[in-house]
Amino acid sequence: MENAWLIPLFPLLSFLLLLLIGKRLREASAYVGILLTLASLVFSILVLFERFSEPTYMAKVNWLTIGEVHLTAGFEVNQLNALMLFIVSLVSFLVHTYSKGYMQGDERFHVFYAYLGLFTFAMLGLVISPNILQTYIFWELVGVGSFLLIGFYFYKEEAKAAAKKAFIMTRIGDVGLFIGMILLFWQTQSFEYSEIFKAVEAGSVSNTMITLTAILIFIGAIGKSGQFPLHTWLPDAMEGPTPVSALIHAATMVAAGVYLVAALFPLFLASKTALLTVAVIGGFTAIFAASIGLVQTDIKRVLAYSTVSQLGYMMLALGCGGYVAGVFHLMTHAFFKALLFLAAGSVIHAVHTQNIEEMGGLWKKLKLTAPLFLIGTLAISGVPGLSGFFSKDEILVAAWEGGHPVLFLLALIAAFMTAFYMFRLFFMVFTGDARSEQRDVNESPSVMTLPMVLLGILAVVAGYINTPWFGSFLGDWLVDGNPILGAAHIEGPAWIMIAATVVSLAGILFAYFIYGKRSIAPDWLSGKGDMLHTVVSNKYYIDEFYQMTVVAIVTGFSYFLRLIDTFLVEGIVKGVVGFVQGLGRTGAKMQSGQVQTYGAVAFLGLAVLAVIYALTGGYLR
Amino acid sequence: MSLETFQQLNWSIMTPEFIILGVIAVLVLCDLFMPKTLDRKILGWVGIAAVFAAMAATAAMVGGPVQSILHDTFRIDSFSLAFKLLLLCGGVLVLFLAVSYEPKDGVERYQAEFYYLFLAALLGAMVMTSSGDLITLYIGLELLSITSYILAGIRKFHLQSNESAMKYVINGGISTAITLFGMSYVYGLTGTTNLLEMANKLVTLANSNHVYLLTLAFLMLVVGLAFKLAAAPFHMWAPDVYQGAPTPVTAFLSVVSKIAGFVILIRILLTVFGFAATKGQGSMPILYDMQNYLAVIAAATMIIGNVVALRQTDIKRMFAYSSIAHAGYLLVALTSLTTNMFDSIWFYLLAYLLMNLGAFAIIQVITEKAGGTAIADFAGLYRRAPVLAVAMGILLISLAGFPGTAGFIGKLNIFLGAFYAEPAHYVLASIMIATTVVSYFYYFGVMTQMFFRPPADDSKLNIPFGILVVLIVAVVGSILLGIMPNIAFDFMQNNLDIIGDFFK
Amino acid sequence: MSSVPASAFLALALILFCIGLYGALTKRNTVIVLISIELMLNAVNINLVTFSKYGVSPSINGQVFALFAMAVAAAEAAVGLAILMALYRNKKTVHIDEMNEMKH
Amino acid sequence: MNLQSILSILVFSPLLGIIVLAMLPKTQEKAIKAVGFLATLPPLILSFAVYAHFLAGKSLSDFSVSVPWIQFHGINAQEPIFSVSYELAVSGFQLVLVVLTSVVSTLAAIGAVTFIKKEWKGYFMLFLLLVTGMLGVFTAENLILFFIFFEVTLIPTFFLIGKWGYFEKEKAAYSFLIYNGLGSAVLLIVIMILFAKTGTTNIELLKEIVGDPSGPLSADFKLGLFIALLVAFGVKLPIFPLHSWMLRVHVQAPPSVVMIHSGILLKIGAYGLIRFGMGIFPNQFEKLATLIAILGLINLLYGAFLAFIQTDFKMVLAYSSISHMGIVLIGLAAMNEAGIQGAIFQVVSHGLISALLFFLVGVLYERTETSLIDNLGGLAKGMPLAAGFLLAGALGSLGLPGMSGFVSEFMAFLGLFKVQPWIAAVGTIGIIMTAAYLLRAVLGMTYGRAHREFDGVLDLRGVELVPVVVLMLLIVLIGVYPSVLSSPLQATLETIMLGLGG
Amino acid sequence: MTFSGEFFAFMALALVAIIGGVLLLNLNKVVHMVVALIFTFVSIAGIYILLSAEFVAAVQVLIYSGAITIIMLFGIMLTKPYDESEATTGKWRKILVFLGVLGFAFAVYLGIYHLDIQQVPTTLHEDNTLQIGKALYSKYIIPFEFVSVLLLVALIGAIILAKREDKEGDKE
Repeated sequence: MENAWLIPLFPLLSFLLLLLIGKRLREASAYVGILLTLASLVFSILVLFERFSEPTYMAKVNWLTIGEVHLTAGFEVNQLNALMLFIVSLVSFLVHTYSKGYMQGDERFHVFYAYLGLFTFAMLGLVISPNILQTYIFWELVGVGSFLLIGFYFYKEEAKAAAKKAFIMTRIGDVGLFIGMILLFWQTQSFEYSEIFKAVEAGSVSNTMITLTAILIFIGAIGKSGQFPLHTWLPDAMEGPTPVSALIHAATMVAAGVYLVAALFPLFLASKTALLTVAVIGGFTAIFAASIGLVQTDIKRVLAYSTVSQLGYMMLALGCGGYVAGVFHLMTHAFFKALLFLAAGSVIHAVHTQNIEEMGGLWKKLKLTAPLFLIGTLAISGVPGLSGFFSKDEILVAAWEGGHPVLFLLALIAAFMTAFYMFRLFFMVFTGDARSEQRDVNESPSVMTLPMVLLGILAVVAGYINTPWFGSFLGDWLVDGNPILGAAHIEGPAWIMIAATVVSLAGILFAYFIYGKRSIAPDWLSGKGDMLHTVVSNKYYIDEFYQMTVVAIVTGFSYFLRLIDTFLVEGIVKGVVGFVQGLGRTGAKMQSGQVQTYGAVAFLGLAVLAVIYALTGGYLR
Repeated sequence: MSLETFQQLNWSIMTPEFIILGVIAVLVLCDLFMPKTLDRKILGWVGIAAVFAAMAATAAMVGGPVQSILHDTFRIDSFSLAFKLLLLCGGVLVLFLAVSYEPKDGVERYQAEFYYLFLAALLGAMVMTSSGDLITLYIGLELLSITSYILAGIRKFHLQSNESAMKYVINGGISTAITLFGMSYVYGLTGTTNLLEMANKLVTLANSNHVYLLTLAFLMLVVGLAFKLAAAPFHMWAPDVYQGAPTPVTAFLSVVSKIAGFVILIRILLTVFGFAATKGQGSMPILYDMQNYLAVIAAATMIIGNVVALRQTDIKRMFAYSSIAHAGYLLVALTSLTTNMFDSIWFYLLAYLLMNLGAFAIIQVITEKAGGTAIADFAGLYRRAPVLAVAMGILLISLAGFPGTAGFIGKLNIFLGAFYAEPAHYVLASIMIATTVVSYFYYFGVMTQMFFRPPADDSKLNIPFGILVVLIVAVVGSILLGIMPNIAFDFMQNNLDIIGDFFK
Repeated sequence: MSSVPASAFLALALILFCIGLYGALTKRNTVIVLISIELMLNAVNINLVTFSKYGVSPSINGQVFALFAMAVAAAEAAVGLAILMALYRNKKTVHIDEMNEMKH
Repeated sequence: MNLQSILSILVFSPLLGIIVLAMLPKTQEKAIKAVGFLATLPPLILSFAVYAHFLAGKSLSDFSVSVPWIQFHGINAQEPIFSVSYELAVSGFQLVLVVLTSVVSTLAAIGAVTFIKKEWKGYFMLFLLLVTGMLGVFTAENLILFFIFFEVTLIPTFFLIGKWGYFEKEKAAYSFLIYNGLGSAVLLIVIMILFAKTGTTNIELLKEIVGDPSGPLSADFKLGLFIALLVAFGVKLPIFPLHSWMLRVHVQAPPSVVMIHSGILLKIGAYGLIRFGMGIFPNQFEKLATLIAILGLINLLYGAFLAFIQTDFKMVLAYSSISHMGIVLIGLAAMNEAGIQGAIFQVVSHGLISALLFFLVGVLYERTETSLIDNLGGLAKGMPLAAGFLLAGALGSLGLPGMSGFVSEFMAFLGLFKVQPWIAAVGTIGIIMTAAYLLRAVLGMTYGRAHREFDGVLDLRGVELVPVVVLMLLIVLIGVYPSVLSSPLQATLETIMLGLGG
Repeated sequence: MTFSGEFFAFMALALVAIIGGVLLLNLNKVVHMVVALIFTFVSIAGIYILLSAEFVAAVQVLIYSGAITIIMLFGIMLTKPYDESEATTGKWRKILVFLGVLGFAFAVYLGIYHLDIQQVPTTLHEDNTLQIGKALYSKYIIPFEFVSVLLLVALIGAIILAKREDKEGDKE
């Protein structure tokens, strides 16, 4: 565990190597990336297993001195961190492998791998940070990795816009984190998580301050995890290559928000208001995004909204005090959503389109991808037996037991919607007839399918490490030594599980009738002119709203300042210059060449001085 | 006065004046008897030699005791020595310019006159430095003025030169009358023409009526002498005269004549009005009472000079305004009336002498070549003659008062005095600094022409020997005094005690 | 003593000075301008001579000063006129307001 | 070699280059370029030597030199109190800036080889004079000497802008001259008043005299002087509304000059505020801290918002400089270690980043003859290296962790949040805006579709890579391991804090 | 103040002097102006006599009424003045100058009017010329000598400036 700090450095090395010599390596770049992430993965697994038996390990060195204050850098391996290390390095490794096939032939192949390396480095760094400052540092770097990868196809205007949007939207959230972090520092005199928790526990921080900082930090999480109202970047981020979507926008980075809240959970626990905020935002986002997901036609966008929705779920869990539930879902979601994205990538790879209305009947053509996609879909829909079922159940229980029946209801509806739109997706893509000409549709190479298989397995089995039936191994481990984080497993009424199952099956059936059997006309869901449909398919006009308010205000204000700059600032300068020049002009004009004028001026000067003296200082004194 | 007493007088203290006087006589005679065909330039070199000799004679007296003959009508003190040296320096450099002066329809026919008129003017200025008597001062002043009138008009076939001389003589006449009017009151209220006696009498002055009249006389003197300084309100002649006069004469007017103006102004103001009490013995002297008036004049001078210079397209006119501005700066030092005033005025005049004469040397070369005096004639000088352009650049920078040059140290010294004085002259000094910034515009305007603009013609310029000498002295001096000003400061400090002349 | 007070002489000088000044600053003919300047100098001489007799400690110095002033004034007048001659040859005018070759 | 003479050699060694250049004929292009570049090396080597000396744990005061120089005689009887010495010294803070200066100068000299197309001789002579001036500014130990070097930087810069700049170069040169002239005029007033009232310009002595409440200066008077100082350095920094000259300069001056200008000359303002404003007038600074914080805030936001709508990338960078200098002010206004250190970090960091960005803009302009964002686009295709570094530089500028910009921004805000949380909170809008305008501009140029074909546009190559890579490495070094910068600063900070505490 | 002969003499002389001056300002023909001024100069000489300065009075007549007036007349003759044309500029200047003159005169007159100087008997009228001579040749010898230089210079200057010669004159 002492060497856990090496884990992030492997991908960094990959990044640097590829940056320097990637151009010469060409396709071989992939091996550099794959091998180095494999190294990370191996170390992560070792660390994870070590952590099962050993206590939390932490090491730090002095990073920056500010007067009396010494800011440190270091790493910490606690349960959450070890788990995240494992998840991140695993998914990253798989995506690295997958990309070898997916990105084949791209002329900037090595750049892609370099960026992946940078991102993986940042993400791994993020999850082993022992203090919030370091977390913030990697938090931003992760954002950059994401930004670079979204904008990988830089020549596409959409990619450019999406990358920019992703960076700026998340940055808005980051500023919240930034302020929260600094305020917290001045309250607790430290950035260290442990010190912060100590101070919070000791009650040396006022309640208002805790609420304020927690909410500010949560704003950071909102930005990263695409929660309402900063969610709009995430669907747009699908402009990036699909493996990227799988890695960053499904499994790891977007989950960083959840991770952050989890990592600072004691802080949130100290403020009811903050927790409630988290829960409400999470719950709302879950259903909100799911509703948009119902009508999207782009395969990746559907998945993106599903991600947003699932992240909302996790937030809801945390907000309701379900620490274990949140983290558990974070893990399972990482697996099945990565699987879904990779499978979607495989589909796109095969048919060269992302519009599901142009797909169909691919079940027979993609013999491996299709079942894997189905596994993912089943998992996310919460069909019993698969991982998603268990984690979702945990969340529902947490919400119910946490005393938020409204949120519970929202979550249930969201679960229904999830099942519905996921199977809508599945049926539209894989069943029925091909809706457009599809030539040369081939199964992806094994370098792409193998990672998917592995993820498929995990998507099925990962749930079993924390079940009400076979024991809550994960929960026990996670809260071990930290009772403050809550119970390892929340006992809920049995009907919740049944309700969840019923709801998801209902969603699946409903989708089957509409898109699979087509016994119900989908008109009301795709009907033109239907106002509700229009609103939803335009994502509730949130983008437009931002465009009209925030962007317009900023631009308008800028133009207003430009007016000030040109007229006021420059105007004053011009005025002064003009005055001096005018004075010069007058002076030069007086210099008329008339010698008597010269004498007259001189004499008048004398006369004026004399009269002034006579009247003021002299005789009449 | 018997011959005996006549011989007993210590005439040796007048050696520098005698040298110049003698050489004037020699030159007049030589000019008469030399064949017409012979080049008169040799006479110019003789003149230069004479000034050097006078300089040596003056320098030999430095550090000596105060000596005076004939009721202070001639007086050698530190003040006179310090400024006489300046005048001689200026004089010799101007003569170097004069021997290199060869414009179209210039002064070929009157070359010899040209030289000895310069010497006569210089003599007038020298007399002014070493006199403690109103009459001698007046005669010196007039010797300088009248000679200058002639010099300004010596290019008699050149309309601008005629006009310049005419304007000069008319304004000069008015200024003389005003000055003299003031002097007459000063004389009347003291009954003597000896400045020191005047001071003795006025130190107990209490009659408010007398004070009133004396103060009016003070104003008349200041305004009248402002003519010589080219300071407001008597500054307007300067641009026209400078423009029309032959370039060496312009240089002479802007430097030597101005120094002389300061000499007489300081001499009269400090000796007479610095002691003339306003309300009986021990009360505030008139000079201090009138500080605000001086300040107004100084401020007006700086503002007018710098601001109007912005509009100029003629290099000589521009330098006229610049010289007005510099007079303003010097008046700031005079206004602040601190004990380092002499040092700062002297140093500034020295710096000004170097940088202005250097600049005029280059102006002379350019205007002779171009046949006109437009600033645009400087276009592309850097291409045509890089050395000249760089030298001009350095001199302009010094005039603008940038560090590393004598002009900066000079200004620094003036500021120091202005801020040190009680009460400190914040407004005046601020005006000075602000107008200095305004001056960057026109000084750098010339730079723009020299360095940024393409030349109108690519013909090379040849630099006559005299010009070269002036340039080397000016540039080296400007930089040396900018980097090691203590050369000059220590000279003043160790050898001369001007304050003692006035206040001991 | 005198039945005419010193201030009367001084006032006369002042009036003449002002007349001279006014003339010098307003007359168009350059010769008149030069003469006006002479008048101003004359006024000064009256002052000097008056003070020589009625000043604070009277002395001959004032008269001597006046003599010097006269000599100088004469020289100045001569030079002024000579310059006018030279100018006249080139410009053919004695009108002072036409001497505006150089301005602004 | 005598340690005391090292600083003098450091400062004046570029003059040697001038002399050599003066003797070279104009036609020897290669030799001129070589000499111009080589002459920047002695300061570079020496400054690193001094830094090494510091790292070795030895005192920086070993380098202090003080030689009597000018005595202004006669002003008062007790002689000679009005004297100015030739005093050079480095503290940690100064050392950092000297190193920055020598590094950027050397890189700018390399840049000049690329960017300057004519009259290298004159260019390099002026450039080396400028280098001397800048080094002198940061090592001068008394105000007069400081002022002298300060003004020495003005003249070469004027010519460098006016002769080698772009279309409106003369206008830019003039507005540079006049604004800075006015600024230095105000500075001179302050310096001379201090000199006249206290009899010294030595900074350390002045600290004592001014700090002494029974000293020769009244409290109001000191406040007035401090405000004047703020204005003087405000022009240089520049503080709104004294900034318009700087925009012109940044757009019109040749890139290698802008590297220096934006990289170092602007920093003189910050240096002056810290060293003199804070050093000599700590109490006055404290009194006006809120005002300064607000000024900083205005700068930060004003620059950011205006940068957001510029069409010329150079203008974006120019306004971004204004914005970043706002962070310096914010940091200073915090009046605590974090804030001040943040401000100093920002000074260095912005020096490096803006040098990098302006170098890259210069290259882009060279290749495409435009710097208008709308005319460019998709450059990453033709010149991936340039585009990549541009993006990296922009990321550094917007405060990406791992690069120097973040550390400074973080500390400045950290400091201000302690004392003025509301102002700081509003200031964070600037962080968002910075990202917005920089990405808008940079992505507009490098990403997306190419708006016109750039046939045969060359990427960064050969010698051009040197400044870019070196600057990038330094930016990352400071970002990753800020102690390289913070360790020399500790002593300075302690002194400043002592002044503030007292 | 008694109405002595001296008083009447003063009044008469002063009146003539001032009238001469006023005529100078108001006459149209240049020659007339100069002639008017001769009256002023002569009466000033009279004033000098009243002030016991016989020598100065004599010199006044010689130099001003004589020499200067004559050369001025020569000047007028040589330059052929045409005074019929009206000045093109200067209406405002005249008014301003007039006001300035008034103001200046007012300020100075305030001083003169109240001037009270204790009169002391003088011996200026006794051997006036001798006294002047003594002063000139002892105390004021230096300025006296410099005046001679001045006159010499003025002489030469006047000659070279006024000498009529052809531009290309001596090149042949």
